[in-house]
Amino acid sequence: MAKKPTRRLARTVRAIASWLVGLIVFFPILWMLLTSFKTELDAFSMPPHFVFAPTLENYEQILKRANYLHYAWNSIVTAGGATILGMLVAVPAAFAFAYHPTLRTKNILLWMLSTKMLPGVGVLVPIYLICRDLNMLDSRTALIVIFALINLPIMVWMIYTYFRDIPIDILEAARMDGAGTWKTMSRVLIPISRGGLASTALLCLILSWNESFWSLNLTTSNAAPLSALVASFSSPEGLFWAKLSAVSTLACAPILVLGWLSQRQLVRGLTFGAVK
Amino acid sequence: MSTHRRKRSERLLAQPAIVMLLVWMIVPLAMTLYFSTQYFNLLYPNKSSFVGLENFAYFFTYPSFWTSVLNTILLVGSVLVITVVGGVLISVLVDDHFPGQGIVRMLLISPFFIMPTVAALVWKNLLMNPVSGFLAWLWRLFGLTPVNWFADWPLLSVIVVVAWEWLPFAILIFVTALQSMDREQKEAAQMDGARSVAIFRHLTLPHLARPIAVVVMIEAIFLLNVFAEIFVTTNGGPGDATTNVPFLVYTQALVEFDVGAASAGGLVAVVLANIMAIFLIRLIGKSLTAR
Amino acid sequence: DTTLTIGTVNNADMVRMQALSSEYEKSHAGVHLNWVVLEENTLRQRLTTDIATHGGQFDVVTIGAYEAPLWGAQHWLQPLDNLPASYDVNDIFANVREQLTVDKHLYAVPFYAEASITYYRSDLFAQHGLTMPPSPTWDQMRDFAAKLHDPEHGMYGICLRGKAGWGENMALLGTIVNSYGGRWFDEQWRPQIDTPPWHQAVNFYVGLLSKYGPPGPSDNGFNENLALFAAGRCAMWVDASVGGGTVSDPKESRVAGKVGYARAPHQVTDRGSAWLWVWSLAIPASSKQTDAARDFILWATSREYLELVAARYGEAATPPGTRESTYASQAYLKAAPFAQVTYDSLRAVDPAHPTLLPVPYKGIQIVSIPEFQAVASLVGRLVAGALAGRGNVDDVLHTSQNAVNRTMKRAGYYDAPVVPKKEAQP
Amino acid sequence: MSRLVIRSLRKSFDGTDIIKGVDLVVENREFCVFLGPSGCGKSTLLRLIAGLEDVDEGQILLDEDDITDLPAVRRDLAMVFQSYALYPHMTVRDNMSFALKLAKADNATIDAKVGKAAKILALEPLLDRKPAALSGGQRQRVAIGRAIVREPRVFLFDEPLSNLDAALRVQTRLEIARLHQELNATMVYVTHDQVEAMTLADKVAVFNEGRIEQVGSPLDLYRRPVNRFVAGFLGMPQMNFLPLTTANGGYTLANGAAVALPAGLDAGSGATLGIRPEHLVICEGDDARPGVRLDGKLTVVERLGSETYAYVDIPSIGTLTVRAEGDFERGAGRGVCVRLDTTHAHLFDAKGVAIHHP
Amino acid sequence: MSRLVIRSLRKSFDGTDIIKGVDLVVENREFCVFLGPSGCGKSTLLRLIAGLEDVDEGQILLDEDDITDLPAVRRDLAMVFQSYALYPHMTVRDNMSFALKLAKADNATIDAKVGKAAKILALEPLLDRKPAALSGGQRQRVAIGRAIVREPRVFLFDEPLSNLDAALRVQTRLEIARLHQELNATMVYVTHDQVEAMTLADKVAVFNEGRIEQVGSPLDLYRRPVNRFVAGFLGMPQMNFLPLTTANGGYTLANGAAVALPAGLDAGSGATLGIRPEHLVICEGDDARPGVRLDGKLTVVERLGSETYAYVDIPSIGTLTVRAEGDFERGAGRGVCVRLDTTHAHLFDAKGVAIHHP
Ligand SMILES: Nc1ncnc2c1ncn2[C@@H]1O[C@H](COP(=O)(O)OP(=O)(O)OP(=O)(O)O)[C@@H](O)[C@H]1O
Ligand SMILES: Nc1ncnc2c1ncn2[C@@H]1O[C@H](COP(=O)(O)OP(=O)(O)OP(=O)(O)O)[C@@H](O)[C@H]1O
Ligand SMILES: [Mg+2]
Ligand SMILES: [Mg+2]
Repeated sequence: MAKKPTRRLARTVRAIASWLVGLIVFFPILWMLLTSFKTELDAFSMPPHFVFAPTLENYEQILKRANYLHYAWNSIVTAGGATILGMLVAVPAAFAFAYHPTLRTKNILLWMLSTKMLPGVGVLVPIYLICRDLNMLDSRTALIVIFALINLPIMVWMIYTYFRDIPIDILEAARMDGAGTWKTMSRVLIPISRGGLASTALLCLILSWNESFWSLNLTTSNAAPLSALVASFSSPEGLFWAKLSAVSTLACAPILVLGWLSQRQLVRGLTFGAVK
Repeated sequence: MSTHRRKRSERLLAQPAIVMLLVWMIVPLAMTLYFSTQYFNLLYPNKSSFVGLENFAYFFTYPSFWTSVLNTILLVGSVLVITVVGGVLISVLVDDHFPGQGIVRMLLISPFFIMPTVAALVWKNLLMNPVSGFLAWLWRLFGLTPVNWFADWPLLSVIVVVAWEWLPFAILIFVTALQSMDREQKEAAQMDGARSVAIFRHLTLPHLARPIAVVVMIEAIFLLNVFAEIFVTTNGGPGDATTNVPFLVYTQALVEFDVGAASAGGLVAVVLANIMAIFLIRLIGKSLTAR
Repeated sequence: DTTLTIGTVNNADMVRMQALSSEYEKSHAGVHLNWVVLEENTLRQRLTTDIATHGGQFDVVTIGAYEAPLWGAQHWLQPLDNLPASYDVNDIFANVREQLTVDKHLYAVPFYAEASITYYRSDLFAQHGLTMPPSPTWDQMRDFAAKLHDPEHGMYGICLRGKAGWGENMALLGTIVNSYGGRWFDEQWRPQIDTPPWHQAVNFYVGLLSKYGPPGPSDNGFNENLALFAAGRCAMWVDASVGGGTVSDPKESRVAGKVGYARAPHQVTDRGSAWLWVWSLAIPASSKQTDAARDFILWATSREYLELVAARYGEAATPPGTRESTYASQAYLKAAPFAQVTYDSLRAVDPAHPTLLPVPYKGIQIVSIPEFQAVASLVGRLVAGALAGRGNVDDVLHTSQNAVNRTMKRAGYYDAPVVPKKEAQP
Repeated sequence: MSRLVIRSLRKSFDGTDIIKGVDLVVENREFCVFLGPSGCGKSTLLRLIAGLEDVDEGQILLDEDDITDLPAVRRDLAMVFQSYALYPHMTVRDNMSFALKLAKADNATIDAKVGKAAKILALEPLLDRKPAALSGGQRQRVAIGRAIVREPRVFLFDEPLSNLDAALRVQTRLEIARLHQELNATMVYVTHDQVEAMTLADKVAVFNEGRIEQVGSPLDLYRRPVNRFVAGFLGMPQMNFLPLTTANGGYTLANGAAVALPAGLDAGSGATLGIRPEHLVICEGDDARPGVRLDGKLTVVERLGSETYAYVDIPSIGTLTVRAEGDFERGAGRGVCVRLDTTHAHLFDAKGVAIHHP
Repeated sequence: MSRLVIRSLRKSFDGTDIIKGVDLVVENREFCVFLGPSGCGKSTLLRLIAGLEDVDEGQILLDEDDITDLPAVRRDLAMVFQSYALYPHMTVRDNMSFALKLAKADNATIDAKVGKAAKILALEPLLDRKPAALSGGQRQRVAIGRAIVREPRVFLFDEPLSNLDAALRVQTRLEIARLHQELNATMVYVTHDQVEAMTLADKVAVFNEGRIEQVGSPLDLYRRPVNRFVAGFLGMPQMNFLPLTTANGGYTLANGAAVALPAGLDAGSGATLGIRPEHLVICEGDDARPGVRLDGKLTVVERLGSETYAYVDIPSIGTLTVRAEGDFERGAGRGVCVRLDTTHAHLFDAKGVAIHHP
């Protein structure tokens, strides 16, 4: 039985290595979390305090200074709205590309990706002028549309790859069963690929939630999401590490928790029991 | 005939997306094109005039222009290499079942959910600060002089931050892909006398070819436009050590308020990005659309 | 109901204003205040974009001594004439008012003003048997720094702004250059960067900071240095007088009570050796609620407001530098150990005559032309690069000279009949 | 009533003709099997009937109605796909009731129909499972159930058994036969397994490269194939083919043995003699019974218990397959002889057309 | 020399015993088939032999060397997987030469060996294709080729034909038999298709729920199954089982018909009579030949051309399968009788153990 102990040892080493890597990658977030419960002086002290009396003072100050719920609600509305709008447009498009490809399909897909390459700052002034003229400055609608648009290419593209993994037979079966285009999509295609659609939606949600350029430049207060809140704490005068950590934690926590909850969904590939 | 009609109507489903993106692309692009031929400084609204290609010339001869192109390539290239290589290795490492696998995966993908601004702020102020940062403490612990990250290794530091943000994305995609890997293929290779390294080299890597293409493609698009991280940490400096093309365009647009030059810069950035994209598509294109 | 959207910077005084504004809302039923609090650079971009495109998003904006005259001249701001007598506009320092006035119209009211001063650790000086003169020279500063520099124990001789930016390193460097007898432009708007005073000044600055400064000085702006000084890591620090509030507050500072204050250092001249900066409130012309906005900004800069702050946060927290009456108060002078130096420095500043040699512009550390942002940012970046060891100072100044020349040419300064901005003339 | 008529149907993909003019009538309640090798166009024809592909030329009539241009959704046919194509996210019950729900049937009707189908297919205990939790054979039955509940005018099956293991295949085959009897429906069934064709069909259409070679009842095709292709395709093991040469009025095999053929037959040169393995007999030593005697060597012997296949190498002729009842004591490598009784022989001319059946 | 010995092997997954103590010897150059229903642990045993799973208890010896704990990489066995497990990104040639390259063979040797294997398997024209461009049968051959080039000590096949269609299955079966003869190697072959077991094996081990029920030559197992399980598993169509009841010294079937059994047999109560379909005869009218006569109704008739399976419903006994040579004119629904000749009957006691063979 020479092999078994070595195998077990190898497995243990691997498990330890995995945990180590995971903790290292996660450490900055952990450190941010810890710092958010320190006083400003503790946060800046050297050597760092690993054991300290936790305080909620930073959170109190932030909540006093800014209406966190207002920003969070804006984040939810804009990121969520953009995700819904994006999915509404991207799913049919991906459907068309995946099941009725033409010779140009590949080029159109690549063109879509290329629209993402214009740096935002380069078109800030034009977009600002357009929004001004449409009376959409500081409106959630504008953010929803813009977030949806900047994420659309990636969404179409991801959903397209998911759809291509679904056997076309299943769609034909639906047709034989009397389902039209709409029913085929709503009753068969979308439920089947909901894992992939969920990852796509979550990706769009994350990217919209974290978007800071447009949300900062096109909003003032009514529509300002959490990323704008972070900007207002990013460098106040004086000591600010702990407050910054607290506000960062507040800004990232909702999406992080959502991400954790959906981790299984995200990691899961498409599984079928439909075909032999 | 019958299916033709259906096909045609179903193809129309792509139109909303195409039209929306077309508008989103054409309108600002047209305005950008127009502005790029104007002398248009936001602070002198009355002074605009047609200047032909002068804005382009101005942008190209900006002292930091070539550095910024080089920085863009370095940034995109090294982050891609780090995330792809690191992502592959880490996802292979955590692929086998071990106690707490789910938690470790959660830890690994967490940075992806952090706003770029926050990520940059945390790294700059809490970790890489040469006086009070965690890394400085770590360095002292080992009796070393703390590294002054953003001053001495500015581009590297930005790369570390950006790579930290995108590594989870790569891990996420690769972990998912590894799950669909055929176990019997691995066993067949074992029977053929392949040890772990050979299996990794001959089976795992080829299996990951398409996911790698996906990661490279999506990341490249975002990395070409990295801005917030630079803005927050180094502001493009010291000197122009971390100025990339988008940041240069930003300097023109929002520091100098020279909309004309910024528009020209934006167009240049698009062209550069497309050149890189074509290069990438050449490199990985086949596995992108193959079924 | 009226809702006023106020764009402001996220420093301590402004944050206090935000907190106290509930008082205002209480006494002005139907007025709601919407705060957009941003970091300085972001705020400036945000405001400029909106105001220049007449976006109309803001009713009240927080702007500096640089924007006020420029934007006023463009008529982007509502002129603030006929101020009520109760406001006592003459109580405001004359040179501060002067900075906010174009063509005899006041375009913004000052919220607080700052000059640059020297902070030093009185305990360390005593320990080493040193004395800080009330108005030191830069050479003296270097000698002190050399003696006090002790990086082994986390003590750095001097902390100075190194972070690139026209409002960061270039503010300080502007005053050093002025002290060494340099200037940004000559009377024909030719850049004077590649001249001996600049070379001396910048070489001195880079040398001083590299030798006796904290690690990574090119990363440090006002905030970073404030944090370092408050954590007890700097023996000396030359920066804005507003830092005094934090430094002397035991809740936020480890060195409260151990700090001495002196005038900003000079060298060959003391002209322009200390800067003057004003954070002020103004009303964009695109605002649709100018009356309510005007009422608010007058409240926020009034004497009553200053008293309110003093009552609520203590005398030392009073927004400094705007009103003579503040410095007439013994309570304030006692509570704020830095007040006297601030007052002296502010009184001494003369933005109209900033340099040894004559110049066509107004402003100590700023040049009141729109191109200044671009020009100074660029030079600031290059100098910060030199400070981080990328390229030597002389090359950097040479490059800067050319780049500035290029920008000025593009903006049409050298086309006949010259003089693009008559309001920019002294 | 559902009688399916196909008139000179043609279909090509990207310029390649796949269906090259097919005429066929499937009577009401008939079980018609399309048999043919892989890639000959069976599925394509089925998909044309289903309306999943567009017809290039020709007509499809269902009870005299021209359905050539009707979309699939409105043809009222049911198809069982080769891959099952179950809806993975629905339970067995939902899979089966999907079509009825789309047709807006009321719940009572749906329950009744699904219940009945489930009973026929013994799916009742599985109704609330999802396809992933079913074995291959069970999935197969669900796919059939989905078709049954609709009571369509015609059932279309595309190689429904091709992926099942031997045991399940036999079982499901019987189930389908029983279904046909119970439902009394018109069925079209595609396969390339001739055992299925033989056991299930009322009528078999043998396809080859987009054309129908022969249509008829299974035994008819087995006994009287119109050409070599059909003869070779039906029967397992395959029919043995022995080339004939004409020699002074008579016929000889390649090894020179003379073959007596019925009088009045003129196959011309290049003819082939076909004989099924069960009509060859292994002999040994001096066996003097009638028929041509061919000497050779036993190369492989496959013993199935109930029967045995012997492969005998005959010099200059090749390997002949002999099927024998029961066990077979002789081992491989042994010299044996094969007796060929010409009364069971088929004869094909040089073009492969059958000119004589036994 | 490669003789494989398995000694009281046990294996459980998550507490469930899968292999419950297996003893088996596979002689050098023997072709041993593991036969058994799905899920009985055949693959698991094969994987234990291959070293892909850890043994819980027991030993595996190869030529007297204990290889129980040797990792798979070092056992020098070759395995052909049920799913083929070809490397999708490599060409056929690379698939086949992978093992040799890993073993650092020189190029000339590799080319020679791959060339030889490709020739045996008729893969030469396909060497530069990738697996995706191959048909099922071709992939199958590549998987075998990959095993052949290595010249391993033992070949392990895991249901290599289960994914092939009927025609290809027959063809590949022959190929494997030929290979065994040519290579003269020890082979272990897993299947649940008894036709494959019968035709290929020197030795068959019949598995059931993690145990070996019987080991022996195919015909031995067919003729003298030790129990009902083995009897039912071998033979297609399946053996018919008829329950017996004891009545005053003799035996009767469920419908009361008396059965004469060889003298001296005491099956006890609950015994079962087993008879293969080929030993039942359909009779009609007054057939007075010896044997028990059972009256019933023909329910299904499957005509394969060369033979016919008739399913006859006998009241209170159930359906009997009858296998008849050639065609069969009677149609379903007709009343017929079945003649049961007890000289061909097997007898099993209440526990299913065989107590008599014909
Ligand atoms: N959509 C299509 N586009 C192009 N060629 C096609 C298409 N569908 C089928 N073909 C071609 O038509 C020919 C006939 O295909 P079909 O699927 O009808 O064969 P089949 O008889 O069903 O074969 P199998 O028994 O293998 O299923 C094949 O050569 C196939 O490659
Ligand atoms: N890794 C495993 N973990 C848990 N259970 C397993 C594992 N491998 C096999 N089993 C279980 O062991 C039993 C035997 O599996 P095995 O694959 O050996 O069956 P088999 O005889 O090869 O069947 P088949 O003919 O369907 O391939 C099955 O019930 C299976 O669920
Ligand atoms: Mg087909
Ligand atoms: Mg198995």
